[in-house]
Amino acid sequence: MSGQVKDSPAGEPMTEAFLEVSDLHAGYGQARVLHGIGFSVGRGEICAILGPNGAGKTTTLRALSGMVKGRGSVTLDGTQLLGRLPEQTARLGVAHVPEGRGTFNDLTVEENLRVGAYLRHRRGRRARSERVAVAADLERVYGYFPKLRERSRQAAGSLSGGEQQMLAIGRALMLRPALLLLDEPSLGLAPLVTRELFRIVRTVNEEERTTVVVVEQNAQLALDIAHQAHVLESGRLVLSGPADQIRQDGQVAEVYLGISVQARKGG
Amino acid sequence: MIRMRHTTALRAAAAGIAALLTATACSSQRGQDDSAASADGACKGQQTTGITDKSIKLGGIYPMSGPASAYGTISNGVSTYFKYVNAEKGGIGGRKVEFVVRDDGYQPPKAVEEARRLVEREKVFAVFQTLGTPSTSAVWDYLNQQKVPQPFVATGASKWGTDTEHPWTMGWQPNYVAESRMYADYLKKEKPKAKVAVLFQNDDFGKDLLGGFKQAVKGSDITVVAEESYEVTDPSVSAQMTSLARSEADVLLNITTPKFGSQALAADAKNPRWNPLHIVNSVSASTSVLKPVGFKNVQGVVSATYFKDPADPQWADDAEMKTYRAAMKKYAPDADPSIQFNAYGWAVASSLHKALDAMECPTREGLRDAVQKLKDVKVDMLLPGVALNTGANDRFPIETMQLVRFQGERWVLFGEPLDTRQKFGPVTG
Amino acid sequence: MSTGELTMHASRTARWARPLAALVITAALIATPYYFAPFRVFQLTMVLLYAVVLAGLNLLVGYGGQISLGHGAFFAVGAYTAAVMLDRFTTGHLATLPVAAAGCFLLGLGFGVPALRLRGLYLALVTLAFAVFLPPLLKRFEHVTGGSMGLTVPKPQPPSWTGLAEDQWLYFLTLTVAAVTLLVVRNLLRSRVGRALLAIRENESAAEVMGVRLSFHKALAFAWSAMFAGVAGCLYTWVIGFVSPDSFSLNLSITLLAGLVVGGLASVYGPLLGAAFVMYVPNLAQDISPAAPGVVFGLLIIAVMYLAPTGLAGLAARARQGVRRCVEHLRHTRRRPEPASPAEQTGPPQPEPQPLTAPPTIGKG
Amino acid sequence: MSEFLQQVVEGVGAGSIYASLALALVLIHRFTGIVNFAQGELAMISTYVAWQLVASGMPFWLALPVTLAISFAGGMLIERLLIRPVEGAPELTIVIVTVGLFIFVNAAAGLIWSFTVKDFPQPFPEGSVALAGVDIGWSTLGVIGVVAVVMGLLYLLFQHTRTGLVMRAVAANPASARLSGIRMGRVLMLGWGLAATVGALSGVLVAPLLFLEPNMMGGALIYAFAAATLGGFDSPVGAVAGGLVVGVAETLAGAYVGFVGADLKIGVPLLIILVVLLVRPQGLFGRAAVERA
Repeated sequence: MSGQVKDSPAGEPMTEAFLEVSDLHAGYGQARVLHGIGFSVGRGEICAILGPNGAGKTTTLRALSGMVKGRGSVTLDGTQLLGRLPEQTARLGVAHVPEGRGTFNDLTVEENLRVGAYLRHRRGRRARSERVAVAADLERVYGYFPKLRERSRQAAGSLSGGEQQMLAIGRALMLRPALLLLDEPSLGLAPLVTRELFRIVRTVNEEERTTVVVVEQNAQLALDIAHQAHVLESGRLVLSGPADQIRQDGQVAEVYLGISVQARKGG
Repeated sequence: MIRMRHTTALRAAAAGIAALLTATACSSQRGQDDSAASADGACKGQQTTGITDKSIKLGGIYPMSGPASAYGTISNGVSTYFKYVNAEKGGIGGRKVEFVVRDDGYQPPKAVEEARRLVEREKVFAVFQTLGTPSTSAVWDYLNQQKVPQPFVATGASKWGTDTEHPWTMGWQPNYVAESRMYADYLKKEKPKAKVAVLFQNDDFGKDLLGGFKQAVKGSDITVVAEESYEVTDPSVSAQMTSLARSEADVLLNITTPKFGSQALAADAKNPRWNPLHIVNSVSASTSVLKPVGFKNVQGVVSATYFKDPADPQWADDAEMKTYRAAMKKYAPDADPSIQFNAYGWAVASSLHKALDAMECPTREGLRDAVQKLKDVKVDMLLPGVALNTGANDRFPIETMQLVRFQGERWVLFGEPLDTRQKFGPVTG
Repeated sequence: MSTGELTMHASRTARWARPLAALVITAALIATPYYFAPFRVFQLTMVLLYAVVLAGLNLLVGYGGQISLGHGAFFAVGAYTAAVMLDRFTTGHLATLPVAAAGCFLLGLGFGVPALRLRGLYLALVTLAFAVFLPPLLKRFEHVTGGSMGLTVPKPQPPSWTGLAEDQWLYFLTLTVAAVTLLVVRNLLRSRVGRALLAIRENESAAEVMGVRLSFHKALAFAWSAMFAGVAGCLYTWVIGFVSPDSFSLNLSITLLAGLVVGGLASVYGPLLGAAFVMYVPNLAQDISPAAPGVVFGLLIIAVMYLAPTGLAGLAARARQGVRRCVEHLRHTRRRPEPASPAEQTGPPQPEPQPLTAPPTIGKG
Repeated sequence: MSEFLQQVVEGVGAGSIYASLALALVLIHRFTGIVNFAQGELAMISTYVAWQLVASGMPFWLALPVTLAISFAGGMLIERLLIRPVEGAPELTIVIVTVGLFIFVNAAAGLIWSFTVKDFPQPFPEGSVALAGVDIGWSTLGVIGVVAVVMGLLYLLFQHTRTGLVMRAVAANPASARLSGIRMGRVLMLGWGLAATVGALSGVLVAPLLFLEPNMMGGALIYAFAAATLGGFDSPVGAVAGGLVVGVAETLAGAYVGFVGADLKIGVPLLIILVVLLVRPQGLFGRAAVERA
């Protein structure tokens, strides 16, 4: 497996390709960041995108959610995502938790979560049932993140970094997303908090069969929860495969992911 | 990148060459020399730029844009007068008038540019009206150097009359000092022990009028007990009015421009504890300033005037006013004839008509001399009893005004027209 | 000679192109006052004068990313410094320039200190406050400033040996100052100050980490910027010969900022284009609508921003890029295609994606 | 003492005028991050619309809601037609578009309605009430009352409606709002519409005090800038508080501090702003959030 870039189903059992990315190019203005990457994610899988700083990980997520324009093809359950704005991809069930949390700091915790459920507002006959469903989801999110319930009336800006990240994920979950995009959830958080976060992401994934694409610098953590992983370098995929395999390939880990084998053993 | 820079440089060079060629092609543009057209005969050697037997070209600079655009409509009154004269009187002395209006946005540098344009490119006979003290101050050196007449500037600063180094420039409207003398004279008779509170606009106009008033009441028992200024950029003068009310003065001298005039009149009316005799200066004495305040709130307000207010019903049957209204309707259908500035424009244009008629030589020098030798020239838009007078030692054409008091729905003239020069002596710088 | 050929030969002719261009431009600038009517010369003088203040403003706004709505006030301080010196102390004209420059530099430094704590909008509004406050202040000190009547001062007269008329002499004086200004600005930008400014604009915290003495350079940028406004103000007094408080209202500051943005921020030509816009477009507006030039002028500002969101200079650059692409295209079709130059690679994405070579395998590194 | 109180009342009256316009400024800044230089002129033109309606025979209390509706639509239209096309451009570009709009609207109003002061109907009774030796004009009370009501309505809108929640979300974090499926365009249009409506109300309220002519709001706008800056430019409560502080401070300083006088009184609020900003760079009520460059 080592060294094989995944263009085609590479043998491992994949239920079905839910998210299909092929030949994706993207960039900012004149600067091109992604030079044609392709991968696919099965329904209900967690996919980690790893790589050094500036490799194009964040750009990949932004292209998926429409925050930057991309060329090529990105389909979600057969629907083309490229050429749509963020507010449109959200309607298709894509929930993107951007880098640096992306909470609404002036709003209370509960208001943040309600904004997350913005698209589920209904008029007429279905209004009532949907309201009930949203209320249930609120409970569900509080269930995952009990700390948020404690602070439901506080302004999001007053939360700690870890709580804000929880809130950002919780807000994304309120959309009942088909695809959850997480950008560097560990950024600036204490290791313990990060571990807790990733555990919850895994739980959500298992309980709700939400497909997750997570971008991480901390490769080790991401590989712990991911089913599949892809390594990006300078806008190109250099490595793809099941998370376990990538993690076990010591050389790969060292060269591309900065995971010191010693450290891993020690930790 | 490097290549691009060279390209730019080369292209700029090409553009430079093109500019040079263009410049050479029309090198006569520079010529100041060919402007010195001159007359023969008795008027030999005098400038005839902009004037022929059949035509005369005049240029005016007004704020058509910017903060003082309210005054821009004066040009409508002037243009209408000239159109009327051209169409119905065969022009001025057989010469059709061409009147070029330029906008300076009330900015002195723009006024300089436009004055140069009028003189050098339009080759006007005279710059008939620059508006406002700053713009006029900025251009008068240039116009006097070029020996271009600048008659009847639209500002009442006294410096146009007191100055001796600018023979080509001449004021028209009563200077602010003369107006303040009217009020001083009135108070000396009516309230010899008056305590006066003054609200004034903090610019040349307000300062001139206030200074003139203080000068004129010197030696009498009239005292200025409070003065408050405002900037034209202030939203409102109500705080100043509250301060003035504290003085408990028995006279309020309201030296403002229209909007602030309305505000001050309204503030006075609203205050039940303070009821001074309210004197409003002529700039704000239009009926259109008083009407928004409510006529019942401005009864007994005193002012002084020198030309007929078109919004005032007492002139409805006046022959000149009828002519004016008909001409405005015909030649400036979009302009509102009841705005006093239009009538002002009409009055000053007909004054220029008289001056042009009085020229001994149809030359710039002729006009310069004519406006300095006006003797009892009657202008129909001016009040009866007001006439233009200038002479060797008198460079203020209008110094006679008459008091008016607001009664019912109109201004009522009272007293006799007062020649402030006779009463107080010449205004000095 | 078509533009296309010009471009293609450019690299070959490069060695002598720049000096030649400089020579021709200098010649054209020097020849101008001999060919054009005095009133045209006056207009050009005013364009150069506004270009000086806009170049200073560009330093602050364009390169430093700080907004000032108070440059009309610095301009006024420069103008009044010159006017008061000429009127009260009858110094020569030349003496007024360094005093106005130094005075405004110090004043700008004084403003730069509070500016250290303020960013964007708040700095803009504090400078706006200065612009609003200055005219009444000038009126207050009547014995020095002439109050609301203003001051009329003599203009510099051409020495008789030059044989020049007054307008030509003023033009050359302004041209000299403007040329020096543009050179100084260019050198400033190339110096540590310029690099620091760029760093500040791009990312303050990163600049701080990089060891740029942020506060110092910010204050300094403000001072330089104010100085050029003061220099332009001094020229204004020379050229117009009259100053009055209400000529330097808030509108002037807003016009200057608008002129710079319309001309193009952080661009070498931006101030010149902006100055030309401020000078000539109101004339265009009143030719179109004599009764209400403001209607047209307002629409023209909106239209320029609509067509050229990064200013006229940006529009020129875009046009140049368009021409270049067109030329490249011609070159490609005429000759054999050549490998893409780096310049092309940074260009906008081509409509069709280029076929990618197979992704490199892991063994590559 | 009563004289002093009278001046305070005068200041509060002026302050409520500034506050009402500052409120409109803040509404736009919150959602778009720009300062709308044309805010005062838009309020002025709305006032002319009201004047025109009343002049053509409509009763004032009917003309008012019609004017507000027209202003709301007009504000949305301006966002869509003038601001949206330059949306991606640098913020200064958008600010300069509003400067162009300022010049255009001012000149257009002069062209259509001339510069003569218009006779605007007074919605509140004339005269004043005397309270502890202080005269308070009904019109001043009316302005204060309406500003208070507008504040209340805005509070209800923002805190207790879904639309308000969405608008606050956009103001707090536009990128995340879009990722939650919120259409920015609509919210921005709504923001401009609201600001235009509040501005129109401000214009109609102050027209009887300032007198309606095309330059009516020019001076008030500068004070409104001061008020909004003092309040932090993002906070409606701050805008109103800032307006009152500015109004009272300038009035008292102009009246009682000898060397300040009426001519330099505008310096007083400016000085307060400078001091406040040096202590709290984000204004009294502003968020300490990082400013977009």
